[in-house]
Amino acid sequence: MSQADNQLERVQRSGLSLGLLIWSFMIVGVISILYARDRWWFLPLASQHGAEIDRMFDIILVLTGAMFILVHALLGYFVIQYRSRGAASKAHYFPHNVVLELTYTILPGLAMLGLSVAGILLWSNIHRPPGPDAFVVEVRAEQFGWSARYPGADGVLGRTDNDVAEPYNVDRKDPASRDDVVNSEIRVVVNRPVRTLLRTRDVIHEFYVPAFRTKRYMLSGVSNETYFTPTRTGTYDIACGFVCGVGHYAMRGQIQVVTQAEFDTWVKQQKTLADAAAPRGAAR
Amino acid sequence: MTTQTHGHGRPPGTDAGHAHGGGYAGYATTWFYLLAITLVEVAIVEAKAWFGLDLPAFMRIGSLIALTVLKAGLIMAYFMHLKFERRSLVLILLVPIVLLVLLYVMILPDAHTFRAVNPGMKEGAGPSHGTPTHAPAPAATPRSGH
Amino acid sequence: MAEAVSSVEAGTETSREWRGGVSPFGLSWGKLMMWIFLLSDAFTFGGLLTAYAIARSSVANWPPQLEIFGIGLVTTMTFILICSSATMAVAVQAAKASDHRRVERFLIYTIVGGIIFLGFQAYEWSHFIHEGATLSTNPWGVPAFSASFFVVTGFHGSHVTSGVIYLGYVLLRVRQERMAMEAWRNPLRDRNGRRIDVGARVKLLSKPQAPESTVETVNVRNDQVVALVPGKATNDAETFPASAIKVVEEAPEPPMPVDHFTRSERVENVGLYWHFVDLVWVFVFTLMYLI
Amino acid sequence: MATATAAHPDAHAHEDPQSFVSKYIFSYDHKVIGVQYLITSLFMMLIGGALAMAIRTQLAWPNSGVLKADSYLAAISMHGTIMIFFVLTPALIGGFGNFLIPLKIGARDMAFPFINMLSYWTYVVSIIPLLASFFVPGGPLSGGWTAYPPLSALRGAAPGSGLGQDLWLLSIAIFLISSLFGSLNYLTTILQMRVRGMTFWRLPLTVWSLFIASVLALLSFPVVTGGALLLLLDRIAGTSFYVPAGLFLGGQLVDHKGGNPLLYQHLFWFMGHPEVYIVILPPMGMVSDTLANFARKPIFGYKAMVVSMLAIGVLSFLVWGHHMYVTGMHPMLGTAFAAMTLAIAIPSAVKTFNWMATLWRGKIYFSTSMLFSIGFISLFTAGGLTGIFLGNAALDIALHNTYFVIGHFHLVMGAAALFGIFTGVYYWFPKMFGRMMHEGMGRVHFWLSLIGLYGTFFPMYILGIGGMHRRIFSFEAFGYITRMHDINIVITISAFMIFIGGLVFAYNLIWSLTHGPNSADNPWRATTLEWSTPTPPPHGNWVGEVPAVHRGAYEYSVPGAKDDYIPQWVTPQKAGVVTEH
Repeated sequence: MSQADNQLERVQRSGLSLGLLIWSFMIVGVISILYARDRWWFLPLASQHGAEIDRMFDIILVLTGAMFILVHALLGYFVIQYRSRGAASKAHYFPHNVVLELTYTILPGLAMLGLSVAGILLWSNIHRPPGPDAFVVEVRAEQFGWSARYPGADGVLGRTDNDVAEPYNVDRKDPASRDDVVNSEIRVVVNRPVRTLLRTRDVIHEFYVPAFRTKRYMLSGVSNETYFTPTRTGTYDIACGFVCGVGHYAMRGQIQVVTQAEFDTWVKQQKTLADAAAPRGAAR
Repeated sequence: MTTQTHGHGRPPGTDAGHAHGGGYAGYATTWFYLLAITLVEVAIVEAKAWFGLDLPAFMRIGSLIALTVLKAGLIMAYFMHLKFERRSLVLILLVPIVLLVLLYVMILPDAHTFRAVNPGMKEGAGPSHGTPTHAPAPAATPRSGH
Repeated sequence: MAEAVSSVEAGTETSREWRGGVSPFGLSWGKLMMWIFLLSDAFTFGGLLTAYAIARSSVANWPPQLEIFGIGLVTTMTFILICSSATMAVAVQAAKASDHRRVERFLIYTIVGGIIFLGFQAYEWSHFIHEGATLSTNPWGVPAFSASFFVVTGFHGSHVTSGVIYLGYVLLRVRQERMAMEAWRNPLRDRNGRRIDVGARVKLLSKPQAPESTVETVNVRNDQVVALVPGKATNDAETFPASAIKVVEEAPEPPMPVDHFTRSERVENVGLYWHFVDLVWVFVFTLMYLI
Repeated sequence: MATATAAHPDAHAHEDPQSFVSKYIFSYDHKVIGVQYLITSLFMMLIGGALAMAIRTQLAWPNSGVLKADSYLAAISMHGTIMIFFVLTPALIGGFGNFLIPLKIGARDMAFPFINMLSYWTYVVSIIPLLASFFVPGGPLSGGWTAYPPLSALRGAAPGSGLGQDLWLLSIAIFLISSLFGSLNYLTTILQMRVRGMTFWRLPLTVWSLFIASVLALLSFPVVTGGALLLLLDRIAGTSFYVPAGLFLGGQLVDHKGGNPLLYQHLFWFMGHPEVYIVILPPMGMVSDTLANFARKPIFGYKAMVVSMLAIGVLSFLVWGHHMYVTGMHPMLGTAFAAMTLAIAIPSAVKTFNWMATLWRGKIYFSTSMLFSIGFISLFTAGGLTGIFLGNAALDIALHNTYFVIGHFHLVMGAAALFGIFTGVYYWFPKMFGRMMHEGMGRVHFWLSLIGLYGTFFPMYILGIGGMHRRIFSFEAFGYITRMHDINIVITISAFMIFIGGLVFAYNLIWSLTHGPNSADNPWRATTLEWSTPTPPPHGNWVGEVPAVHRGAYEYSVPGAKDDYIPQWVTPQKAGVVTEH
């Protein structure tokens, strides 16, 4: 075969620059993650289950990071080392090796098995409904704002029914709804498990509180539920995580974590649904 | 088109014109069984009206599905000739059918989630006090033009 | 086949070597494609039926469909479709056995069955619409009931309709091919018993002065031949009865116009499609009407 | 039968097309159709890329005024739709599938050339409503490429939920039909039209990957066709498959009753997840071919490669729910989907290590195509590993819908798939057009792309961890996202680097078409069957008989052989060695 036919001999021979590039990705990647941990990482944690999520994240980060480093270290090395070295050099004929292949089938398999068991356990924990003493609140979203409904004195939220042609479908005939409090401020009590009912007035929104590591769609027509236990008082941002229309980007809400006493005083000052229905304060 | 594409995609033996599969009698039998199974299905559904037999729901639905699968099997095996095709084809066709069943099975729990968490869907409410807002409107205006 | 293999076997190949053609399933290309298409279509129905199942399981008070649908009507429809599937199977078998008149007869039965089925469905739909059911309203309860009914049966009905059209097309082709084959087997002959084929050199008896001519087309049914009549300026094509022709030089015998395989495969493919439509109905019947 | 395949070269190949229209426009020739697909999808890539640049400019400088809040949503939705449905799928399955399948298996054309042509033109037709939706009132759809109802079902919910959404559904429906035509053809062709000796275990991995991708397309697309039909009915006929009762939009009660929005998500992702693999499997196959070629080594663990691709194919149907962990799906399903999702990591790991082992002790030539293949491994690793975070249902609670997800899937099915396309173009360009591409420009393209892609998508992981959620027009409402403004600027600059690289590529294509040095029949000294044809291959692909196949696709550097490669079509006598496969 003539030289002119053989384009292989015309291409670049040295893999040095590529290998260095691959190594630099490895180094820059690791450094940037380490640097970001101090500046741009998860928001400071404010919920109980979040600690476990963060821990699992770190475990997987170490595992995948090791994998990333391994692959890139080898890749860079191979690229630099095994470049074509002229006619005399020859590639090593190595079509398969069952032991090697099984090794890297079984090892990742075991790792994945472990990870999925751990992940599933955590997932089930997070989805275990809290006991009857939980703080109950219905967080509501609409294009493009947030509000909340609290159960009031009886501790029971009035039932919702999609057939009730009213925003958020609260059935006012249900006696439990009379003392419900609807307010644009969202408040929960610190160190008390919160059972959050999520309800949307229109399209799908997403209740996303980065500091709580909590996220759940607010599915049209359904009261989705999510559970968390806030561990620190303060005010935290809520973002609508799922695209819901033009104002999606600015759909920011705030959730205030307060003490039980603060909440009790606050909630007593708010109007109940029955108050709102009879503004002159006649019916009670 | 036709002549080109059939250039070499033909199974051996077809040119001999020999036919397998039991011939016309075999089809008559299949046809008879299909009709008979259909009748049995209708009988199961109408068991109460015809025989005064009140079958529990799981038995009724289970037997109906079993009979449907049997019917489908008969059609595929005899009418669609799968019984006389290679085994590999049958196996290949079975895999996606399993996938379809899985699609259904994996979605079904969500229908119930929807029903359970959403009181509007009237869990456990019989037709008696259900859905008053779209109660039968006797003169529900049929759309014209159909 | 043996010669072809031998060149391969000259190497290290074994006799079980892949040889191309119809493996691995022993199906022709067309039939394999039909199977693949049906598989895909089954997933469309699977998606729709799943949607129906979810719509149904999402509400507790599904209307009692048995009281709404006339079970007699639906059972009759099912019977008709099963019968048409059986006649289709007979047509396929007849095609394999080269019994072409039977193929045509049973294809017609099948088409009639399909049309009756569609008629029943049209009746059922108009009845429903008359009672007030539309895609968005339903006099018996949740609107999803009539919506999924119309969508699923409508999608199936569109398959029946296209099946009927497909069957009609195959019927036409089968007829054409039978006639072409008959013409090929019993060609037009002149008074001396010589074949008149396209391209034969003939003498035109009705035009004794004209020189020899060439046959352009042959119409066996009407006993007519179109031949070029050499004129002064241009050649004119004229139609002659076979009796007015004397063959001087026979044309080479034309090849078989259509082979057995092509003919039987066409019927088999439409058969597969039609059985599939029946198959889907078996599920629709159970899932939408019975359960 | 064997004689038929080999000895009737013209039984199947139709007459050479004569006119310009039948030769280049409505051609039945799979090679022309493949090139048509490639060019059309590269054109669409330009549109999708331009949209991406607009999006990135907006995100780096929120007050630059490049986009408005509504046109931003339109831009992201169209960017997703175009890139997934109109660039990656048609370029890989339509372009390379058409061009390579018959050449690699020794067929003279596809099984159904007419349907093949129809497939391409249906694809072109499907583009028309999509692009038309830019010009209708309200603009294109604005609910993201997934078009979840009720946002996409209710006309008043967003500006793009009007006519633009209808056109989108129409376009997708037509596209799915086009893809059905294609899949029918590929499957029949691969199953039935392989030349003598080309057993399944000798198929090049490219063909295997296209085969599996076609099966995935065939089985997954119809389901979403049904789903899209129902969405269309919800929009135009007043049905309520997806819209529940009691919703209020702008103070008005929505006139729908009893739908279930989760149903759409299930039907959509039943297609959507296999679609990811439809897009990534063919690059995996093509990269396997080029890695073996340029490392002059057999692909390591050929059978393991095939089995892992099959495993990925099967698993891809069982994991769609991992897109829905937090949407309200039953938690029990979350556990099932989580377990199956993590299982996909195993075949992916096998593939990655097999590629590495292929490079080990090779004799590597760094052609542009090879550079992109090596880049593919790096990007695939960087993107694929984060799938382990996201597949883990519990972690997905923190990461779902954030830029972590964006980084993940862009690296895997965007960057890696794109690198697959570039690998393929640089590698097969000589076969397509008879000319070589410019290596220098190719290297510039590669460096800009690889650095740009890392610079764009790797920092997105950090954005996601930091809490930036997706599809936001401006992040200024959120303090914790604003703290990461610098990262967004870095990302945007890197993104422009990719775009400039793309322009270099486009220029290289045009330049090489006219000025590239002529190519030999087998310029890369490769083993697979397409290199046995004249360059470019004539109509009917082979002059005379199609050569029979005598061995597997990757016999490089066989000990004892004269050359360092033994093509599949060389008889054992000529090769001088008997190969194992």
